Amino acid sequence: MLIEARGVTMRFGGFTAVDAVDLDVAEGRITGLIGPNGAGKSTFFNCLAGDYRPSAGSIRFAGREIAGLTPESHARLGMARTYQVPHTFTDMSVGDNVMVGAFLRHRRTADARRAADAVLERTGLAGQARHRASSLGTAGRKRLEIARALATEPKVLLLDEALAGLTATEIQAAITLVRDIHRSGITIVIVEHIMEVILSLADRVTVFHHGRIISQGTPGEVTGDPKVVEAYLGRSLERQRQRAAEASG
Amino acid sequence: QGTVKIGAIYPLSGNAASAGQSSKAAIEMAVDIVNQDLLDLGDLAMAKGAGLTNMKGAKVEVVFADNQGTPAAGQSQALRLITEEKVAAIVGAYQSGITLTASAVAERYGIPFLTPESVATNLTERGFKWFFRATPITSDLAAAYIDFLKERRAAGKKIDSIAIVNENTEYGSSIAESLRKAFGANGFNVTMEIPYSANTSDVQPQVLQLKDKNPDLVIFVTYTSDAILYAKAMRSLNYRPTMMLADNAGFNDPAFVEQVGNLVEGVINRSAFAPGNPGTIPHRINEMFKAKTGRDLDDPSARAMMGMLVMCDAINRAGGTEPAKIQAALKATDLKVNQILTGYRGVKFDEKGQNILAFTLITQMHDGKYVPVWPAGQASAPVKDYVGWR
Amino acid sequence: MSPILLQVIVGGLLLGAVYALFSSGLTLIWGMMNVVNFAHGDFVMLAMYVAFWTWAIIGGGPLLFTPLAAFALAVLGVVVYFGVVKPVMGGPMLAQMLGTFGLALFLRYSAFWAFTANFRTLPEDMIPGSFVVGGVRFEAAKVVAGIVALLLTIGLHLLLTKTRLGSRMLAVSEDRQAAMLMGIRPDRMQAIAWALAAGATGVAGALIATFFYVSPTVGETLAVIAFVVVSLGGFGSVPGALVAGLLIGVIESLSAFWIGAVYKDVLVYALFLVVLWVRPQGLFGKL
Amino acid sequence: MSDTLLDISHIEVRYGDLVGVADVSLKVPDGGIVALLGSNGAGKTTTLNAVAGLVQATSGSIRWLGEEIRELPAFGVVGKGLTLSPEGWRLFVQQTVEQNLILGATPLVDKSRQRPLLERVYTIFPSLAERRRQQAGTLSGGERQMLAIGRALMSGPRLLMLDEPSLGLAPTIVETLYETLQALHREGLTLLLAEQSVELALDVADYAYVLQTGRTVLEGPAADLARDPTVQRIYLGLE
Amino acid sequence: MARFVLAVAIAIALVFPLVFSGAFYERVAALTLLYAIAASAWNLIGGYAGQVSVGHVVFFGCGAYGAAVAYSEWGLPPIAGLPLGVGAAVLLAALVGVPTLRLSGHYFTMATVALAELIRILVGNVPVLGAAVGLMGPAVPRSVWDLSFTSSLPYYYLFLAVLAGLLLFTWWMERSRMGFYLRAIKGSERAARSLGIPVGRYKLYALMLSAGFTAVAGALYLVMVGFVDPDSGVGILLSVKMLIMAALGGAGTLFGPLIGALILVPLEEISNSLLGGQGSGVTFVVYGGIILLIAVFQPGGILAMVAGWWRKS
Ligand SMILES: Nc1ncnc2c1ncn2[C@@H]1O[C@H](COP(=O)(O)OP(=O)(O)OP(=O)(O)O)[C@@H](O)[C@H]1O
Ligand SMILES: Nc1ncnc2c1ncn2[C@@H]1O[C@H](COP(=O)(O)OP(=O)(O)OP(=O)(O)O)[C@@H](O)[C@H]1O
Ligand SMILES: [Mg+2]
Ligand SMILES: [Mg+2]
Repeated sequence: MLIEARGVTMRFGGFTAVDAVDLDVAEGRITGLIGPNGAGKSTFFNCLAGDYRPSAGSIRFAGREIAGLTPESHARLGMARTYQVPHTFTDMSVGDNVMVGAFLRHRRTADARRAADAVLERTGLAGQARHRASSLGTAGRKRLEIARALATEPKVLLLDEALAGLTATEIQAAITLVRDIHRSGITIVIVEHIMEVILSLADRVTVFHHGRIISQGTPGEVTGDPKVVEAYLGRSLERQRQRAAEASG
Repeated sequence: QGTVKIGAIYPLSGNAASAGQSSKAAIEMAVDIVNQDLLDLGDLAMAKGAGLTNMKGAKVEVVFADNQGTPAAGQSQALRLITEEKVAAIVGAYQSGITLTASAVAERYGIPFLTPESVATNLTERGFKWFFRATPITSDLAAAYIDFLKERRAAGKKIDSIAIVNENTEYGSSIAESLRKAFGANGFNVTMEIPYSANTSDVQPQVLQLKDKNPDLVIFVTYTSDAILYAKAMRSLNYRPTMMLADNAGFNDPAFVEQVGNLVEGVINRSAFAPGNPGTIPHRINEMFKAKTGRDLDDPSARAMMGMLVMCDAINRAGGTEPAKIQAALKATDLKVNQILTGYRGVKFDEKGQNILAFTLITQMHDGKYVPVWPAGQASAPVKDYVGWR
Repeated sequence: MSPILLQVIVGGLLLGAVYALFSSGLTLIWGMMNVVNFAHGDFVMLAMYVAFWTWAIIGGGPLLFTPLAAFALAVLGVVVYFGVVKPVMGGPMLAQMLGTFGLALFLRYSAFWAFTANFRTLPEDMIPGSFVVGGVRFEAAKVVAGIVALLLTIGLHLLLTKTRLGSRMLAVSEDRQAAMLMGIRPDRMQAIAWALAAGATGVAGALIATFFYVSPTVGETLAVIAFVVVSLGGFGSVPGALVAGLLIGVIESLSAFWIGAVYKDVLVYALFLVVLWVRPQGLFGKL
Repeated sequence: MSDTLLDISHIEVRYGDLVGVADVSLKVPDGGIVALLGSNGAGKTTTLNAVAGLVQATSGSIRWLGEEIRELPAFGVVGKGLTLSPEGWRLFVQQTVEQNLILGATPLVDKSRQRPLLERVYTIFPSLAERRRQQAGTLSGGERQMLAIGRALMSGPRLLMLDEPSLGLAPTIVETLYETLQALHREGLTLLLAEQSVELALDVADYAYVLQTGRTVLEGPAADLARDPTVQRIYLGLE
Repeated sequence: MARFVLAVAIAIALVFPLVFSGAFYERVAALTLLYAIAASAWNLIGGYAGQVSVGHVVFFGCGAYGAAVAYSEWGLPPIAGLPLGVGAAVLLAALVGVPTLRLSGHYFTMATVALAELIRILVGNVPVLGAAVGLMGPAVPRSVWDLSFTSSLPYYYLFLAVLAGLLLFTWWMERSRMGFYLRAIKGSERAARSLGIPVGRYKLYALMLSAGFTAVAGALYLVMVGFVDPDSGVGILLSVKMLIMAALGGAGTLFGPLIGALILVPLEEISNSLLGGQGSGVTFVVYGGIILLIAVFQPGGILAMVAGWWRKS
């Protein structure tokens, strides 16, 4: 297992946002995380990525305990993430934003520039490389966050609703991008409310509710789980399924 | 009939601006004294005859510069006065640190520089050839205090414990240090020393410390802002020292005297200047100054005025503006008591440029005004006990 | 406890109240509006002059000149908002510092130019006398200032946290555009905030003038402490400023009395740094 | 359909040298639900922001009940009864959920409506009710979206403009939201939606406009657009 | 185009004092460069990394006092104290950086203010540093190594060389990893962390570098002015000036601080020369008013305005 989380708990004052979560992420897989709003998915991500120090529990990454390490050491170890609420360096250009990521593995400016250009090309941002990042809309910023994270050449990429706000065509393109990233050997954990994305990408899905895991399994198993339908999917399931079938078919 | 330009560098802005502006007015008055023929000023140097009499009555023109309270600005302005304004000599620059940097420029350019008021000892220890100082320095002041206090002791006053309250910039700490040394060497016990940061927001703890220990003599070495706070705090905390001495500066500021002088009746001070009784020359000069500025002439301003007169006297005797001639004339300066307006015993420079006849008077607040009470020859009233407020 | 020590502590508390009073306007502008007003000390200075000149020209006492100073400063606050702050708010934070620093010099030396560098004081009997309770002397002027400081800070705190107006002002400072979407007129809110802050500063200046001296540079003397008070208390926390003011007042007094007056500021600054080391958001601030 | 509430004709918006919207025209009839479709960067947000007064259209006209409002500042616009739930939520993150909602009620003339409006928002989004004292800055992404929409509803608008309302919401919540919007619509609320999720948008809207690189390139009744396969392929990416 | 402008600027810088001679103006030019060095040094941490320090004068003081102590304690030429001053500044930066750089925004700024005031008071009580009285350099030059010249020209070229070095370093840093990291930190510390930037360490590096260069300015100041006391060496106003110059020209840009210095120093010196003698405070009314106007009409700094013209033409 690349990531092994055991009993991860995060409390804010009296409120427990993540409650004793055990989760394994297998190397080379795409793991999906779904759940109602406020279920604790982003909070759990923040624990994984080192933004929060969990109130309790252990997280092992490639066999090494990482709970409580700084976010920067997480990045150096090979864990990259995007933020649900984008944190763009708005005063820098799009290209320079990606450069910042690329510098993690490339000391020299020329090398970093080359690596960043490749990432920009791959994520379809090359055309906007010279624009100020502040001119991007939410969706653009999210893509920039993926590019930036990718530029750190991670082992695992944590995507927190990075595909939200895209049109159907763009979602297809983004799914292709994520597949492509995955094929290049990067393990992916993805949080997304667009079921189409989860269904067509994830090998394994974990469902959060009130900070706990209520269901786990293949996308098919999970979406068939009445608890999940009740808490999360509602009637839209059928539609989503259909669409996913169309997409992959 | 030409004009002779003299530069004057003073703190015309910043924290010491109040004093600087007063000095500026005094120097302007000195120039009036030189340029006009004022017969009613007796033997005062440069009073008789209009302008520089040895130079066909050439008029003196003073060019003021603001040192902004910083050594670098003082230096820039000295340079400007010398190279742009082509002044024949410079007086200034109030704060010792600025006098130090400004006079260094004058030294390099070979232009005479006279400080009427900066007291730091090291100024005359630099081996400069173009630097002169008219004012008494800290050791002179300490000596005056000691002579005065010895008399008080002889008159039956108990002075066994002394407290010194001083602000801790250059002025306060150097005075405090030389007082401590001189007192120690003369059998006076400094039992308390209370240095504090100048321009403080509150002085009550210091006053309470004094009240707690109640020494026989309290000496304040402070600027105006703090002097006002001390006067007010002593009243509100109901503290009247047995004997209180204030070293010049804040307690001598006309603004202080005018506005809170009534809270420190009987405070002893030092001054190189005391207006004296009507009819005397200092009184006449004070009247002229008052007419011009609306304030009394205080000690630093009087010293500035005197410094300017000394400089003009030298230029006049030099008979020209060649620096070397002025330098020689300054070295040959020998003004007598009747020729000066401050309480010096005369003006005569040693080889380091220090006025060896510099001296100070002791004054005391009598009914809201300082009057000279020592030395006996120049006293206009007897010493009384400290009263404070009524 | 000896009466002298008690007196030191009482003096410190009253001094602290003055600090809090002095800082109240700064907290509002710095903490709430997120604008560093380098000219705050000079606002106080102007208020002191308003008090002084009112007394010198018309006469009357604090009951006359305090409201006058509050009004004059409130007007100044509004003018400064529209003339200086609003244009620089679009720029980086440094632009605000630049603007208010320029303003500080401008105000300080305009006062210097108009009123000269001479020190002035109001007569001793503006808020006359002092009274003795349990061997401790209370100076009436400072007690009044202290009480007003308390009322003013409580009032400002309630206004900011409990009223619609406070919430709107905060909204404007958080996100001007979003506030406009709510139908809030940002300029009006900001102008009100500046008027309130400067008005409070006016009250502070007028009352401080009753026991302090007035000079063009007097603002500088107190400003650094005000900045420390506001940050020690936690930006945006009005009660924080009150507590921090009192704390600093007492510490200054005690350390001046016991350790030596030179070191009282050293102690205050050191304490401030230690507090920030332990609580990076100040005593009452939110992260 | 009845008369036109909002009439945008040929507006252009510039961001410095960049053109955000080149030429957009659209009409929103009273009581209608109009959808604004288009890919990323097409200019949906810019159009809504221009109506709301957050950015200034450099040319063209924006009429509200016949009155020109192009140059009206945002606080003026909202006073007329058009409210925008903006992209990126723009919450007041230092204030509580309830304070945010009450701020949303600022344009209400009749303050007595505030309570019932508040109750209604809490009924639509029960998770907001649970968190009414929580700081908005600590909400989850979906909760922020709910708060942004709820806040917009608090002004009791006549025309509600929602910029990507389904973004980041769980499917169940999206369902509830759209049901609610339809209910509000039945009560007389007019809606202008910018949506990425074409399917959803066309489902609820009765008329739609498609934007492409800052221009309106296509319009028509939602049902027609939903059916037209070429249109779908070219502009909406559906197959 | 940009290269051409730069070449012209360098040419002007080199020949300027030969054309506009006059001892006073030469001195103003030299002072301008000196402050440009200090402001450019401040820019490394305050402009690029966005950590607004108002306590930088303590590093300036390290340099000035280092040079002064070399003379007063060991009789060396002041410039020999430069390594001491720089070392002390860098060490001090490391010591104070660790606790203060954790602070965010205004808290960091206030901590630096407190620190500067604290150190000013302490320096005023340390006899080796001349306490309140201050320390002076050699009053009369003993050898050429005292770098005590009547003319300001040698200082001008010395400062020009140092400034050129600093700007060259800044230019290189801007393009290096460090430059990107600092700007990222300024943008969002949280995002910077997630990209593997050891934020604390980089801020510390920037502070130490900035402190070192500021100390160089301090040492050069002492060499030229020949005197330092607590107010002129560690008084808070100088920190503010560094900030103001950088902000005026454009903080976080290569030439911003230099442009700020080019405006402010001559403005200050010349307005003082023209108006200061009146003693009415008009100097500062004008000086403050001009800063105010620039801030109001050009909040992004002069460079932003120039960039605007540039794009138009
Ligand atoms: N600092 C905090 N204080 C109190 N509650 C918090 C804090 N931070 C988060 N929460 C709460 O914890 C819960 C979990 O939030 P989280 O962001 O992890 O949800 P999520 O599963 O990512 O939801 P979404 O799908 O809406 O993004 C939310 O209800 C949120 O309001
Ligand atoms: N603040 C800004 N500064 C500069 N350009 C901007 C700004 N905001 C938007 N733009 C540009 O305007 C164009 C239209 O953007 P807009 O955000 O309106 O599109 P959108 O259809 O809402 O896209 P999205 O689906 O990404 O929200 C884009 O090219 C964008 O880059
Ligand atoms: Mg989330
Ligand atoms: Mg958009």
